[in-house]
Amino acid sequence: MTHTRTALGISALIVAGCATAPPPPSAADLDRITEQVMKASFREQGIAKLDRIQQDQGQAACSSDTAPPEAVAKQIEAAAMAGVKWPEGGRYIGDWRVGETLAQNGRGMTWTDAAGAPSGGNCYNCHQISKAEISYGTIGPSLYNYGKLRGVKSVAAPESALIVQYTWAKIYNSKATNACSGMPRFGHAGVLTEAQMRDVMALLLDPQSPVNQ
Amino acid sequence: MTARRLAAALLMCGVAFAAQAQPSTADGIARYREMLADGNPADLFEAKGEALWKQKRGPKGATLEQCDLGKGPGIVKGAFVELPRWFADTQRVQDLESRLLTCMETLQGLDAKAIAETPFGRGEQANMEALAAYVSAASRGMKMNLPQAHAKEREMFEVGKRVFFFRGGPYDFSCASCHGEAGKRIRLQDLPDLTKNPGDGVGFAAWPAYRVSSGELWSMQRRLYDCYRQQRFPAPGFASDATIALGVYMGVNAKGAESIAPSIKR
Amino acid sequence: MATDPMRIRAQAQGSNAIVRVLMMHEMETGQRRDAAGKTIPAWHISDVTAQHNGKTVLTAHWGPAVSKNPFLQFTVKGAKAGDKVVVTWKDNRGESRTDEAVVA
Amino acid sequence: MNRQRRTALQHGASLAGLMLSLGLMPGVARAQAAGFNRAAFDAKSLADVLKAIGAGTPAESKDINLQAPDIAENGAVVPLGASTTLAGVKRILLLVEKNPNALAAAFDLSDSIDANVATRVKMGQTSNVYAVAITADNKVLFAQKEVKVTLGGCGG
Repeated sequence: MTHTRTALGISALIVAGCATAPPPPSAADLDRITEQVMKASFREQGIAKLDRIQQDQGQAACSSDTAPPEAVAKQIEAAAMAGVKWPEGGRYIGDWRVGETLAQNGRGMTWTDAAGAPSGGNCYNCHQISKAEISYGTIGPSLYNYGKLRGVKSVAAPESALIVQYTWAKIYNSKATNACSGMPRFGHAGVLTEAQMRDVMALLLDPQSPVNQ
Repeated sequence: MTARRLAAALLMCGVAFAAQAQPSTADGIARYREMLADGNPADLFEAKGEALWKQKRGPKGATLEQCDLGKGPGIVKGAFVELPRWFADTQRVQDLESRLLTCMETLQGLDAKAIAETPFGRGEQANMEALAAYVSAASRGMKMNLPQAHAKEREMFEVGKRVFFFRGGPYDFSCASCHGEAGKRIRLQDLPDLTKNPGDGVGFAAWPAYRVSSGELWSMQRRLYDCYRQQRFPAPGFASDATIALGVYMGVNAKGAESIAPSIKR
Repeated sequence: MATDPMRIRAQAQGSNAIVRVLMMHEMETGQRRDAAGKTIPAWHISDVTAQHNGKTVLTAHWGPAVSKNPFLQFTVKGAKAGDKVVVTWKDNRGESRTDEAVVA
Repeated sequence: MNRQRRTALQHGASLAGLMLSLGLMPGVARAQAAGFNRAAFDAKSLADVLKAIGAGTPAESKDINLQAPDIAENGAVVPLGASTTLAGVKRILLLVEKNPNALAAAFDLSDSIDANVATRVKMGQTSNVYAVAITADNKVLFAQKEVKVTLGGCGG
């Protein structure tokens, strides 16, 4: 019955030359409509140009409430790892004091920031890091005692090499270890410079850093 | 039991327990918010909005008293908790601000496009925020109840969900990066999980709000605009479909949550 | 005269009335700079007076450290429902605003 | 303990100085009370005032109740209140030690006003705040408390 009525309705509409009560849009239709809505809704402002909503593969694959298929995730991770730029001369560790300042700093790359203005690391927005800072976020795991818990007694010691390199890769491109990580790709996206990344590394790994006290 | 034994031990050591007891940071923040709740400057904007609603303005010299916010011309109470919704006259799903824009244009003859392009907090945008405070206040204590009967309303929900999860920008953030899980916070600010009903007076049911940090009344449009700034995205247009779709997604998810808007926020 | 009205709530409690006032004002500190680096001059409410049934009962002096859109709470002894409370503020530019409320 | 006490006394002395020098003492300059006292609000810090004057020693008193949060989520709005059941309080002051200008607000109370006032102030950073009550017979009593100002979310 319903079926017949719908069919009749549609033919009547075709005669009338307009369309009401079409079938609900498919998921693919909705994806397409969303794409149009995104395109029509945003405008460039300051340094934030429209290329920022041109998704790369990793962004597109992680833009729903369901994780991408295992194979896609693995591919994203492998590509990210392959693209990690390791620090010049194997110098991974900088000054934890500068790292702490960077961790506190949540500025950079918004449309109210000037072009080329250095960015902060945004770390405390999402992570507990040093014990002294009580205003920390919980979106990411606690990084308090990061180096200590991983047995780092000296950053230069050969047995520390693995965790040092892992941490560098994680900061440079978080997708190298987790395709849909919530953390920005600080090196890959040019948020932090190599020198800044070294300082954040020191904050996490240097046994002298307050993080490891 | 353990706590009592601990207290006794401390007393025996000659240490006054009270002097040692440090209220937790969360308790401290809760107390701070409680102290601010009585005397919310949003009241000032609500009063201003009410005066604007009843004031003859614009080239047509008309009030907004015949504005149809979805429940019929002139009905303000209960309108807020059912927005965004489909409007037949504009053939669009509209949120509170975009609907006010329509009324300012059709009833008062004001230039909607010019208002949409005005920076927040200035000129007619400042009036818009006061009006949003007034309209939302008229539904204070009511439960969010967005309609989903119209196909376009359902479509906007689906689009809004996709916009919510859309990752982009140099930081790879989406709305879901911060608002996709319960019990999380940025620094000390609790983040409501907007993929479901986060509870009475939380998230969508708390905006517009008086922002303590800027001393201004922020509508949901301004809230979203600043979220996107911090997401490192380009700027969403005022009353653009992406922002309205997000409103539908968050509002439908919040069904049954009691509205406390206009509230007070950090 | 400043255009934005105050919100005054005066509630009888026992033999007193608790008065809560919200005022719309920038309360610019004089410490901030604009985009061009120029100091934004201080602009703040400097004087507040409260009257109860025509008699001045409270005078306050404020610096720019009082928050934007200020809140003030005080308690008038011996005030009862129906009494009139009038609050006036004056700022350092000479602008002022007076509003009143009836004790409820 | 000793160090704390010394600090308190130091602050106390500076407060008295601030009030005396700037005509805020009751009875000293009644006539001035009617207007905004520019100099009082221009004082840059308690230390500045301490240097300039050294008269009067206000006492820290349990009878003064200072209402302030332990922690403020935003320094732009910090609720501050002062109350006391002591009789004859004519003036209440609210101060923030580390603000560019220490004095935030001064209240002159008639007999019809309860010694119980509250407002909200800006704080640039974590600091001690003070509530000072001055009685008709020139007793100067105060309470103090540290208010932590936390860093805000996101852009902070």
